[in-house]
Amino acid sequence: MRDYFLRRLLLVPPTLLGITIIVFAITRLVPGGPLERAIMEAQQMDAATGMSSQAAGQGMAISEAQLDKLKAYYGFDKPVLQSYVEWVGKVASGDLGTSYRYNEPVWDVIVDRFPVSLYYGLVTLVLTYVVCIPLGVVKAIKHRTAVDNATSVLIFIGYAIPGYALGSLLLLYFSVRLDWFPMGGFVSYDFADKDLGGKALDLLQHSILPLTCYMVGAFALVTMLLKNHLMDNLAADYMRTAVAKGVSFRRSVTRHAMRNSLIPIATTFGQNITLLVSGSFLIETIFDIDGFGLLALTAVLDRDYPVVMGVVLISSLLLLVGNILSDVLVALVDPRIRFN
Amino acid sequence: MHFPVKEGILLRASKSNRAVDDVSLTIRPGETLGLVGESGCGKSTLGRCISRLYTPTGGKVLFEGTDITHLRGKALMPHRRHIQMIFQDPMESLNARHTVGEILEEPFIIHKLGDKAFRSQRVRGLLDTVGLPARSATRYPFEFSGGQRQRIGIARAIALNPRLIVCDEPVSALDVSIQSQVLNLLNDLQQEFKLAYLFIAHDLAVVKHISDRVAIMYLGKIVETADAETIYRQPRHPYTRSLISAIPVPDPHRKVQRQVLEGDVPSPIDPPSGCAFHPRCPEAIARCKVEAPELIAVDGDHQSACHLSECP
Amino acid sequence: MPQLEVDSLVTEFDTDEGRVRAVDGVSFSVEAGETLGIVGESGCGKSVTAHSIMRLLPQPMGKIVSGAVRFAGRDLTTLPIAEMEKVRGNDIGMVFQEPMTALNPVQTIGKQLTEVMLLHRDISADQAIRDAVEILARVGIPSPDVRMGEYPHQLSGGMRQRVVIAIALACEPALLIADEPTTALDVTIQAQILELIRELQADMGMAVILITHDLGVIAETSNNVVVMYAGRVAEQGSVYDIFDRPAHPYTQGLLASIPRLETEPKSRLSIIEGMVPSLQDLPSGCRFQNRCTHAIAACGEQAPAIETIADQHRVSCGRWREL
Amino acid sequence: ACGGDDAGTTESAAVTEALDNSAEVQAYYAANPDFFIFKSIADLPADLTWESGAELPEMGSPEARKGGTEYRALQDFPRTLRTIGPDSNGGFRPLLLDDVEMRIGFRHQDAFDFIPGLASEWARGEDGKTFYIRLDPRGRWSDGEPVTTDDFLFMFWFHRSPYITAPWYNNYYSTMYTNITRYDDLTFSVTTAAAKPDADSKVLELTPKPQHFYSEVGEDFVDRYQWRVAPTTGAYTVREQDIKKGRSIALTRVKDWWANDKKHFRYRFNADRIHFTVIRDTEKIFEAFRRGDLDQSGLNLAEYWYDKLPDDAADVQAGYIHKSVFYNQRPRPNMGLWMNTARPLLDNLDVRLGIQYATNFQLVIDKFFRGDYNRLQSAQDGFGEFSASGIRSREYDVDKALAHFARAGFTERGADGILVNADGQRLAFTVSTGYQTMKDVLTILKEEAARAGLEFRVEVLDGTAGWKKVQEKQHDIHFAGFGVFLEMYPRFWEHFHSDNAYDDAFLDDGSINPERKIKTQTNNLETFAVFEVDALIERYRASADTEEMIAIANQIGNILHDHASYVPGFYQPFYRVGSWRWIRYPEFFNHKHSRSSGQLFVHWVDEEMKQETLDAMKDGKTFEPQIRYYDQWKE
Amino acid sequence: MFSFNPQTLKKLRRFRQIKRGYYSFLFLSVLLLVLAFGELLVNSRALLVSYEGELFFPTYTAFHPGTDFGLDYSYETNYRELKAHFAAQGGNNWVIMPLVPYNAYENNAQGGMFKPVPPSLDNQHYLGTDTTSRDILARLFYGTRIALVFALVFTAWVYLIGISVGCAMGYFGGVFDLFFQRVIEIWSNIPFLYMVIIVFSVIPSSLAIPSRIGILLFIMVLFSWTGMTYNMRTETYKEKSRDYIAAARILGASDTRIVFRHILPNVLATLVTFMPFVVVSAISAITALDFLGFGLPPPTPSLGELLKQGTANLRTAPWIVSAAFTTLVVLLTVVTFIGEAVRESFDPKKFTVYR
Ligand SMILES: Nc1ncnc2c1ncn2[C@@H]1O[C@H](COP(=O)(O)OP(=O)(O)OP(=O)(O)O)[C@@H](O)[C@H]1O
Ligand SMILES: Nc1ncnc2c1ncn2[C@@H]1O[C@H](COP(=O)(O)OP(=O)(O)OP(=O)(O)O)[C@@H](O)[C@H]1O
Ligand SMILES: [Mg+2]
Ligand SMILES: [Mg+2]
Repeated sequence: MRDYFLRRLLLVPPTLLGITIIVFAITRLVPGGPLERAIMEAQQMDAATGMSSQAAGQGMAISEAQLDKLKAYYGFDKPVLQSYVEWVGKVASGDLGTSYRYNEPVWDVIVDRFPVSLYYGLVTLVLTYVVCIPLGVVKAIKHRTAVDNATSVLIFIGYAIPGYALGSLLLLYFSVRLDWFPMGGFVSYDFADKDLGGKALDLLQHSILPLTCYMVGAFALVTMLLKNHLMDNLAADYMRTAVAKGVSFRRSVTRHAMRNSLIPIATTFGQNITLLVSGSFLIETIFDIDGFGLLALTAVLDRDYPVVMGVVLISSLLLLVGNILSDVLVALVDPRIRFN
Repeated sequence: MHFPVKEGILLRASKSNRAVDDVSLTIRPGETLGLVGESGCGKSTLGRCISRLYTPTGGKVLFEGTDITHLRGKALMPHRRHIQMIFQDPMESLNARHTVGEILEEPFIIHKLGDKAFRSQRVRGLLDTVGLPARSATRYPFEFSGGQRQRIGIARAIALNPRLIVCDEPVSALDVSIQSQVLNLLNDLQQEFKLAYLFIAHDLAVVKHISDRVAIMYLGKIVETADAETIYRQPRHPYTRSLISAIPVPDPHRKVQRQVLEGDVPSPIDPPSGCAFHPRCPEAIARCKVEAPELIAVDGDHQSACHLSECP
Repeated sequence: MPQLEVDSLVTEFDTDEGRVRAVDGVSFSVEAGETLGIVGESGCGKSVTAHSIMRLLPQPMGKIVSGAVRFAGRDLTTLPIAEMEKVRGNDIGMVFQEPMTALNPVQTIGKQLTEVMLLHRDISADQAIRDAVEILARVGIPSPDVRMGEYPHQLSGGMRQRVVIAIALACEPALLIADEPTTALDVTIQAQILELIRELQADMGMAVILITHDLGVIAETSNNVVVMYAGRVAEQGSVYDIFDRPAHPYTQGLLASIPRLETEPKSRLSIIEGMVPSLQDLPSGCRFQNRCTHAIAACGEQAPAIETIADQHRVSCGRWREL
Repeated sequence: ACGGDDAGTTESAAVTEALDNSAEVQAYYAANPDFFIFKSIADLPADLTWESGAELPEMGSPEARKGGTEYRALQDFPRTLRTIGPDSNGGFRPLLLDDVEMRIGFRHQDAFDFIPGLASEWARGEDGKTFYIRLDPRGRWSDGEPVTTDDFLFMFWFHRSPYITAPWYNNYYSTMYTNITRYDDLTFSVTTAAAKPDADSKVLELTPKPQHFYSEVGEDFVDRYQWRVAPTTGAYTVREQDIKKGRSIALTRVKDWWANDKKHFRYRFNADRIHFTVIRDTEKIFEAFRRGDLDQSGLNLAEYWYDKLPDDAADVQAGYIHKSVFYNQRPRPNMGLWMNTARPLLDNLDVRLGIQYATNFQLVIDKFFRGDYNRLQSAQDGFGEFSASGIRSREYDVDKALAHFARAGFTERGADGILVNADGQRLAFTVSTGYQTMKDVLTILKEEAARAGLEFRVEVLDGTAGWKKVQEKQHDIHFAGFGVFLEMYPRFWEHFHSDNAYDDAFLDDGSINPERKIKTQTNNLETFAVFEVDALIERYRASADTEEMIAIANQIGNILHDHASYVPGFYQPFYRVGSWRWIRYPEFFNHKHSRSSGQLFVHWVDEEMKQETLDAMKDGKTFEPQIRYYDQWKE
Repeated sequence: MFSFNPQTLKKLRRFRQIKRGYYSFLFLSVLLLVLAFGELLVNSRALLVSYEGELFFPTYTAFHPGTDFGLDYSYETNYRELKAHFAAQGGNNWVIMPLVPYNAYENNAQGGMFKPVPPSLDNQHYLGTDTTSRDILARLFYGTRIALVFALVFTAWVYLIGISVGCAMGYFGGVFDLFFQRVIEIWSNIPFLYMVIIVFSVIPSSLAIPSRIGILLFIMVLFSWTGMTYNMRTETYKEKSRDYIAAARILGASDTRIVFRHILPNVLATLVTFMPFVVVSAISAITALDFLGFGLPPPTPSLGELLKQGTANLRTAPWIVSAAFTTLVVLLTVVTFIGEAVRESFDPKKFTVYR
């Protein structure tokens, strides 16, 4: 078992290398990098504002040598492989490079976004489990009753609704029409000036709609997972043994069936841990929440490749570690598991 | 046949599961060799080595004088026809998505025998042989009872007129009243087609009933072989004796004095030193712990692997 | 008074294909200290009978439709559930068919064993552990204190079955129901388990219902035998009645079809033709008629009543007198 | 010898790796004696006519009140607080530099003439390309250091330095100017490369760089100065504590700003603080404005002006929110379709003419922009006389388009109505753009073009990819506009000279070089190469004579029109804002050349009125609605 | 092949009993049928034109220039105007228009402006128009059609690749399996949407829209086939060790025969249960991409694009977001219900408790 986890851990670096090399290669092969962006910004009109700022020499062609200098600045002067190796070298020494867009170390940029995504991730995770586990139990015990059917319809509709689409509708009705909630953002602009209670209220007001969106989809998965497994376990032979011992039904469910049914939940727990920090960029876009997901999306759109690479590296790392963590968890709750 | 046990960070095969270890036996044409032993002792593995589902780690499988141990692909095809197998769980061994007709036709298709008409005629013939109605051909396996399914399995096994059939516990999954039907069928077929059987079972009574000779297996090794009668009358190996005594006799008047074996079968991954049976053996002596006994002839065809049986 | 008396028990299941009567009018009784063997082909309703006694039918499909199960004077079928919980595990212990799945895979042996003790006996947790170790030792588990902390998957099949037996016996019940306790096990292990049950029965003086389809096991262990066929009792009587003077064609066929060590090798075994009818479409009249070599037209008309041949020996065959 | 030496040393002491480039700078001056010329005040030509622009009218209103905080939004947090080098060209830079920092002089936004900024007066030398400047002695950096000639000398070193990683600047400051001559601390002259009519703007619009602050400029300039706020000569600066990365930033009025009482400046830069919150999404900015979180919001797009904040919106009717339209006149961004004439079919004049007639920009203007916008007539609109050739862009006309296409061999319509020629070739072109927002425009054009049997395959790329595409000349037809700013005359060389289309486009005799190769990374998006035009452009570039230039510009304009490779699009002749009542504009505010309402900082925040308005909103009290049209500059 | 298999029939029966899924399935089937012949229902081309005694059926034919009907233009006839024109003429000529007389592309300016107009029966924009005055119903209709076709083709490809690779991994095992496990782990960790967005910009625009959609499809498949392999691999692995495979092998069946005749049919049955969920994820993904502006090339009608428009015009044109959202959710819900019912009928959960 220890060997198994060691092996899994040893496999993380090569996998990460594989992922990053592919992403790196794609970022290099695709047209329109940061260099082009810089040139464009100097020359093309900005359609949104209808203006461009005034820069000396704008519109003049620049020489090859000068272009090379820019290339060097953006690190595009070397062959893909060489720059990849350099990148890996830097990463190995803990340096993710500097964001083109924020002109800050990528690490700082990413760390800045963590609290936001972490907040949503944690709250979603906790709420999901708090709601889904009891719901799953009720559904399993009341299989094929009105309660079960009604909640099934609801959670499957929830599953079917893309979070961001729901987000836009919620915004329409609750923010625009009814003005109950703010239009988005993590907190108000004047958050810093509020007292603690005000801050909490403000945060709550801002989070209700996004949280709803985060959760609609998650509900179905966890609830149905629990329900199905609980049903399997309720029908299992050992439940009959328990009842034959004189254990009451309620006790047999809570003491015997539940623990077995939580195993598959533990299996998915690792992935949820990744969700903790990665967030959904679509929901973050809709609600203008400056989290990890939005960071990643804007980095892609901005061709901020150091950040893209950083995000990919960190989220893959989290995912891989999350998966291993899942395995550990499963091994903890399920004594039968002996990975080999 | 050794199955490697992979362990450690790099998954090196550090140990091996000696599922079948240094076994030699012969099956003569038209004879039934019964193979008995406890669960996990390697009976199926041995059967599968013979039918070339597994390639043995060492040793040879000679079929009619040809070494088929390492034949592959085309070279193996002619022999495939002659060695067939019947499995324990008839449902498992039939493809649930094929009709019985398709299942029985498959051997002919694979070996490119005959045209469509010939094949469907043969299918009907086979069904008839195993005592199933012809209309079964269009049905699916799960529409049959256990005994009938086993007949389908048997029909498939005899389709190509094999000379040896490995029967891996063909009746264990069947009810008593059905079991006898299948046993009778197997016996009839043997007469009719001059088949040789390797008959694997853990029910000694059944084995004795159907076999000419019996081999007793314990932890990957043959511990005793003899013809069926002898082995019951004069078991030489203590394991055989306890096996025989453990069989419940359906006769309330005969309250046997049972010799109950202690403990479980050890794992074939680390078998006990010396004679593998010594930890459970009621008669074990010091030598058994250190030295593994050879399978030696004790009386003509009767062979036993026990230090105590060497000098009776 | 018999320890347990089952009277015209009828149990039904709701299935996708409709209602199925799995047990149809089964009656028998067991005396304290005695062993009752129930034999029959797979699916004939042996387990359902056992589960009905314990009211362990899967809900909501299974239901006891009529009949009574009298245990120590009380009818278990109508007992309030809270009362029933006190009977289960305490007065009646049960050993299940599949040792591999009967134990909770994520609880230690010790926990599962002490649970039943703590439920029914007014003892401390420590005491329960001590008692549990003791009973594990008694069912023949080596180093029981170590095993207490282990999980079911760490045990071999035989060991697990012993644990299940230990659980069933933990409160020294008056009745032990053992549902094919050895079917899944090897011959040598099977012998061990049967021996164990026999010893414990002798020690504790309890009544035992032993369900099996192995006539050998019945012959060796039982005082009385019930032969079931397709949900009904075909024949019942003392073990000698059944083996020496089988009256029902099914019992006769069964006894004749098993290969014995004495039978001539490779001889033809007598067989029961055909197969057990499915519960969904039972023939009217005698349920065995389609396989019975002695069946006559009358067999198809009316289900034979159970008749007493002698003393304990009863049979449900319209023609037993002629045969 | 530099004014800021002391400050420089103290500053650098604070940084771990102190750097002092003064030696390097001095060496550079010494190594380029032709450029950096040191003379004494006695050498100043005596017969100069000094101008001061003081007679030009005041900007802003005497009613303006100083004080208050204005709330604005930024779409993107500035990537750097440098005003030069990579990523410095963002939306925040005007607030640090272009609109705030003082230059030597400024173009008056109504008259085209200059008003003094850092200078008190200036004079044009008789060569027409040298300008003599006397600095205003009051001029101070925000850290209290005086502004001196040395800051200008340093400015040239700085902009020509490779450290700043800004090739355009390197280029510009190396080629546009031939020398700077120091006469004394407050007097110097700068000479431009050519005596062009607008040479004055080349010199007067220069801004100095504080040497005492940039004394650490070196290899690591980009990183070292990333988040340092340079001292400014302007009214606003950014305080360290107001930088909340990614979230907000604020401008604060410089205490005792040296130009507080200077004419043209005294009524401007009124708010004490301007607070910027980062709101990424345009929609959200508008919503924040509607809630009162932001004081103003641009309403340039028709849907905002008419639908999202219509005149009959409650807040407008109650007079809480004012709507204003300001018309202006200035060079127009040349939004339009640029056809790549190097592409098959597009090299055919008739095809191009057909496309001209098949492109219904008027419909877009009328129906999509609700008639607010104007049609561009050429790629060089808004340059006054330079754009006065009288050419008109071609109106949508299916018949004319069909006629031209027919002449190009496209006579049959296929099953889907698109024309095909005898070879079965479809009349289809990709129309790409890097503007996501212009997708609708292109789809309308596509539908309209289909009537004339022309297929536009719309390709909306993201900005960078779109730009890359045209820079590599991979496009058929690209929809884009080049950034323009207030300057005197249009440029032709970048877009229309064959140097930017091909390597060696023509042989010496003017015939096409058969081996020419398309040149990438230039702004000649049409791959336009006409031998005669090359000559005209060269003359235009060399000319010092305004009249001659006008003549040539119009001549080129006509040729371009006939060449028909650019379909002029539309321009917005105004800017529109919605503002809360407490944001006040001067009564007659509107300046001809201004490009946004905030550019000149003439508005002010009336805190009292804000309180009054907020109270009124609570009480349901209303005011006179205000929808103002400042249309004195409407064309 | 297994349509006659009684087991399958049983599953189908069970499926029919799950009302929610069954009705969703019927609904989707009808929808697909309607969508397939959508041109007859939602189209700017007339169903039938009678002109000078001659009948025209323009729906599926090549376009009719205005001149065909005596109008003075050579481009596609505007049949709505033609109808009004004929009515005004009062002759024997007439036009029958489809239910929704608009196509998904035309900008039908209302009140002279390209702007969103609320739903109205009068102008037959039953769901209103979008920001460029295109009929929302038409765009939703064809957007749904494209999304569904896209999703189905996507699913087919994902299955094809996932099944081939997964099956090969499970069947051959060993080094092959190990290698592909690595590849898949790496590949599946590559952030799908980001990569699609990045790679998206490579699609050459000179291609016709269908080819561009094809390439988009290719990219999406490229980054999402891995999901299928896990199941396939374990299923194959499980199936491979079953006795019926051993039986086939003893008969001398070749690997190909075993895989195609035995393993695949058995494994596919279980894989069918994932199909609707793959469809759901495909529709979600393509809509999300459209929403971000990286999906189907404009002006292809698409749900995501409408949703984006809708969110940008929450205040002024709430009907856009409402219509797009409702359509999307109904579509996805229906497929989800089907998926759940399929899963349930293939693997019915026994509900048993012991009390
Ligand atoms: N494919 C395999 N890989 C690894 N080990 C195997 C494999 N097949 C069998 N074994 C091991 O080989 C040993 C012998 O197994 P085998 O199936 O031959 O026993 P058996 O005598 O047929 O038992 P049973 O009576 O339960 O069928 C067991 O320990 C088993 O775990
Ligand atoms: N939960 C259930 N739902 C429906 N039918 C059931 C259920 N449990 C048992 N049955 C039916 O009841 C009949 C009797 O089953 P039972 O388990 O008692 O047989 P058995 O005699 O114990 O057989 P075996 O020897 O195989 O254990 C069978 O035909 C079975 O189909
Ligand atoms: Mg076996
Ligand atoms: Mg049973």
